[in-house]
Amino acid sequence: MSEIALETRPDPLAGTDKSEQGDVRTEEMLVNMGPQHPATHGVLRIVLRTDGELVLEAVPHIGYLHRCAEKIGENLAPYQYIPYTDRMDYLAGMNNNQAFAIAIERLAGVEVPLRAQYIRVMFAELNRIASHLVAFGTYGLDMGAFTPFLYAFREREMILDLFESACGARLTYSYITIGGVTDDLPDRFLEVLDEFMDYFEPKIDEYNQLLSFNQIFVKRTADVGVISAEDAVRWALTGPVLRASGVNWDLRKSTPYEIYDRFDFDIPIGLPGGSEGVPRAVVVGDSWNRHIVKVWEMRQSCRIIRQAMEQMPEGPHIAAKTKNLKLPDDEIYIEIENPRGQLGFYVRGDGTQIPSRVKVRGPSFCNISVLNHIGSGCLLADIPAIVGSIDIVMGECDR
Amino acid sequence: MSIGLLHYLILSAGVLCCGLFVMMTKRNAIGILIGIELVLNSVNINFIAFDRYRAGGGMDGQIAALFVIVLAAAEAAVAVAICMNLYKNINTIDVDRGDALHG
Amino acid sequence: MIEQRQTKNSFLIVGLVLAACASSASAQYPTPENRPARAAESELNAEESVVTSTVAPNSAVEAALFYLFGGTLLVSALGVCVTKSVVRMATWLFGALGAAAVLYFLMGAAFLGAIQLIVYAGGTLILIVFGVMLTSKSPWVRFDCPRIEMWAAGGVVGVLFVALTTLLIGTQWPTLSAAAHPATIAEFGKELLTTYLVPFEVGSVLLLVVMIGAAHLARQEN
Amino acid sequence: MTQLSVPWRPRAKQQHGPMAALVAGFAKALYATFAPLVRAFPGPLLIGAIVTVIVGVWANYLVFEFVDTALVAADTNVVAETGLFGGLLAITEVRAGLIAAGVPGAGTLCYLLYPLQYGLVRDVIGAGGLLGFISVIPLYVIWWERKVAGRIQSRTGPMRVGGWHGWSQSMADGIKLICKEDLCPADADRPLFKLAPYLAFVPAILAFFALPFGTYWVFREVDVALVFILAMLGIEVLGVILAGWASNNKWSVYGAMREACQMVSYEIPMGMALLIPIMAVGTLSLTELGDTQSGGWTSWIVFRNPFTFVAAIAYYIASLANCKRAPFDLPESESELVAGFHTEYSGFRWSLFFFGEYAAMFVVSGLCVILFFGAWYSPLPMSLAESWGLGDSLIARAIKGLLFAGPLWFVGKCVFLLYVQIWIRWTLPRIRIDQVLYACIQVLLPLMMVVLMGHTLYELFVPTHGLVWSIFNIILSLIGAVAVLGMIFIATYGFWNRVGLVGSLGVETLPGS
Repeated sequence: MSEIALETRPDPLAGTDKSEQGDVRTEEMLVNMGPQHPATHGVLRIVLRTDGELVLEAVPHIGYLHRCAEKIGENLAPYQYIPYTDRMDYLAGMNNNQAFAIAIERLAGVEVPLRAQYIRVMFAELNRIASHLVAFGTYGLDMGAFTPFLYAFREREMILDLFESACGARLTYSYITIGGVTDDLPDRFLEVLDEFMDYFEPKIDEYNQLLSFNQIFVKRTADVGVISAEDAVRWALTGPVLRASGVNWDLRKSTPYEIYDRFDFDIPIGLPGGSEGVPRAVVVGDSWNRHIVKVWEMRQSCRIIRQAMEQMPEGPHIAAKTKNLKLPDDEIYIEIENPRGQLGFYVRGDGTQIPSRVKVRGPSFCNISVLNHIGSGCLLADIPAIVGSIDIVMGECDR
Repeated sequence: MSIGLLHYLILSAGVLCCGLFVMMTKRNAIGILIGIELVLNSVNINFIAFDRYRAGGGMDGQIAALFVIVLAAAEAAVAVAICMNLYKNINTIDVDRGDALHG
Repeated sequence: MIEQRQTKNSFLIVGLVLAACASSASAQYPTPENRPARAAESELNAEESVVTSTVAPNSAVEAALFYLFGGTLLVSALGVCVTKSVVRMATWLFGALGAAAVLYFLMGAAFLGAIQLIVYAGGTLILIVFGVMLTSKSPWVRFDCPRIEMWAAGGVVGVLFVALTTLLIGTQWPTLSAAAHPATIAEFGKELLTTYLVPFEVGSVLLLVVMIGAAHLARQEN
Repeated sequence: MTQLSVPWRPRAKQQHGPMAALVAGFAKALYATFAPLVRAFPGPLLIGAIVTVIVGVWANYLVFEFVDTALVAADTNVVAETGLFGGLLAITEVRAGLIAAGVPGAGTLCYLLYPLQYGLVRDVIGAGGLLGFISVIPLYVIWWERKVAGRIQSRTGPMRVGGWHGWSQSMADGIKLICKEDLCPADADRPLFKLAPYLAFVPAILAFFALPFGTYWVFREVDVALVFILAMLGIEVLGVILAGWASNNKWSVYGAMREACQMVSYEIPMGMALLIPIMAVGTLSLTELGDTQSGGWTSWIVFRNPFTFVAAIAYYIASLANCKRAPFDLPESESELVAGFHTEYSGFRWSLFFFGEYAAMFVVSGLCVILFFGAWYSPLPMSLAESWGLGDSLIARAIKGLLFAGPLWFVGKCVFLLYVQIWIRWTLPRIRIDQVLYACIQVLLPLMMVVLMGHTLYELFVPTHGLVWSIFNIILSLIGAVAVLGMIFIATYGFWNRVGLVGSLGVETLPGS
């Protein structure tokens, strides 16, 4: 029975080129990586055309987590839609809330109090750290190093504790809402946060010692999945993936939203090997740079948070009128810097409370598109290295 | 009940016959290789049995068996390489199809 | 057309085997009768065997082990004959090789037994599995053989086995019950590097040549 | 009513068999008995268990030594071949021989030890002891690995089952695995699929039969023990390859192919590294190899010359690759191949792979200890024991066994090397298959060739006495001391370091305390 099944099944590889250039005559085969696979960070399915360990083609198949998030946005009032936004990129809920909130505020002309803006920035940066910690930890996991994962989660738990103290939720916050944030900071929050920052900042060096500059890790990731700066721009990559390719582009600097222009911070970009302590094998735009850019961004986020804590003004935490907003017959598209890249919200109002059109530009969705470009011609073990370095969240990819 | 040379020789004859049968009936080059390994093993059993039950000292039989093992390894390496080459050229390892040199 | 050629091939083999049979049947085997010169030797060994009989394993245990592992060897060899899938054939072959290694241990050739396991089981068999994996399209590689040819081969092999067995039983073999003395690994090495130095070196050169040759053969570009 | 058609072959619901139920019931009863005790007195019970094990081991040893003495005293020539189960001693002659040898209380002891005269009885006891050891070792190494992993990752590891630090966690897992359904994929090659775990498990067990734990502590003294153990480790691959192949799963085949590549290539540097102690001592017998290292830690082969030092490290790396431990765990790399060759396995068959792996870990560590790290001898030289003038009494033997030589030292060293394996696994990322092969063929192999040549020349031309020798010895000893102290320092550094966590945010108490 099995033989018949094997013999009669149409050969999906029929017509593809046999790899004649190799030493040994081999057969290509198709393997499915995912949707249930530990290295695909959710329900990504990658169809690999392989020749032994060599991957000739890696085609990502997405949509397993599709929940009609955009369509739902066209049926709800904006403040009702906020909880849906943090379910897209569930690792960076604050940033997603913030993006949608800013879009609606600009569209409806809501003035956000200054304290709210500071709190928003602080929480967005904290969430950036939490998100990068997950990326860092799971990237170690993809490389077979289990321990950094738990270290990263240990610190992430602390950030989630802070979030929980502020808004009661640990994953899907809906904290940043239209016109400000839902609640003011709890008592002693800034003290605890200060304590956390003191604790956390030295940990970044520990992570680097443990993973980033580990020789095996460098060997696994350096010069793997290289994206040149031109390619990165051409494929519309954003976020750490773009910056790792050496393009100095960050919306917080280039088109500062909220109050990012008040802070002093740097944009880490990918560095060539041999410079500033970077291992020699590294090239700009490889997986190692994509990894290390996130680690350095954590440090810059710390700087921003510290400045925000110092400058934190008093005042209301939310604008007076935030619900039952009439959206004007106008459209707006704004982008903010999510941990994974530029998260864009396109909203069109039609004079009612409910937007007539909501579209999202997800950074993971755009970044994953480059997978086949850099994933062909590498080894099988490089696929987790590449997928992990692009750092996708399938919830936001599929929406 | 005592085990003598004869027992080993008959055993080895049985293995030899199995090896020959495999060589004759299998069309798969690697199957034939497996038959050859069986035959070589029967030879080895003979060598070692003669070595043990032989009059006088020395270990000629064991040394011969060692060389047989060495040769078997060498032969297997070359044969597998030939199989791979065969496969590269005619897309199968059916020995009857490798008849390009057939007159 | 192909069928014919196949049968022709197998008949060639059959002829060769029969010829070998005939020539072996006519060969003269040394028996105590036609070899008086060894009488002195066997006397010597009789003496030795008395001395060393306590070292040799108990004959009953030896017999039990012989039948157990000899049986395993034969069953595995038959398994190789009747199996169609190449990987299963290789697995049966592994059974045969392992049983043969135990028989070597039983005969006091411990070094050879261990070498057999390393080289055959650890090396050759992996090579074979490699070959199978590299050369098969589906996991169920089968190359069927015409039924008539199977019967012919079976008959020939059966005849050969019967002939060999009668021949072996009919011959008078030296009946020493134990080895003169169990060979130690040190003596083995000494022999290998003194008496058999030239074959040893030739063997190593051969292995080198094979290594290079096999790599070249497998890599050969079209 | 139409039945829902499923794309897979429908199958009757499988219950676990009577054997599994029996094992589970037995283990449950055992657990019910011991768990409250352990919960009540963890410390005393632990100490008691260790003492019992030590005393039991030594009592066992003395009994066997006694029988050996008896056999020698009674002159082996009178062994009569009376049956299938080996020679039976004439008991009166043994008694006479023992009394002549001056063994106290020989008259009665002789009859008590009557069954031990049969070789087969002694073999059965020895094999039983060995199998018990082999089944306990993986259980507790797995438990220990989880505890160490927990410590490294600032968590606690198993804490619940049985009370004291989850001491019976592995047993509970074992029972669970035995009771699980034994799945076999519909399109798998069923016979091979079922056979493969045994092929991976049995050789690792067989290797123990030639592995000496002490000078006379070996089940079968084989004069080619080293080659035999290497052969057994080599056969283990076959099980893995067959498992990957028979699963009819592409990821499993990847795992199998990786295992084949890795094992075939790493066997070469491993064998070459093992050649070096063989060349130094001139024997393949592990007992003899171990016994040459009785003169304290400076006589250990690893400190014999610089080349043996390199060889020991190279052997350790190759042995990691050989028993597919991280960073060489490519055959089962979970982030690429899900679980590699054992993706399709479940329950008992799955656990057999792990038993095999942990047994192999112990075997390669044991080889490393015997060949390089002084086997069953303590760092104190045996000559010290003689200078103490302990004599040959029972107590003197026990003291010697504890302080100078014995299976406890051997097992202790093996356990340390196992710890290093675990430590490496939870610290390092995994390397890629091309890097694995590169490291073997382009780094380790040439290195071992150089080391082999260097060792030969060293053994031939460097004097073993005089100034040069002394200088070398001192330097090597210093290197060794620094290495050992450094290891111990790094291993214990964390214990102080983690104290610093107390009081910082979110850490109120130390994990595990």
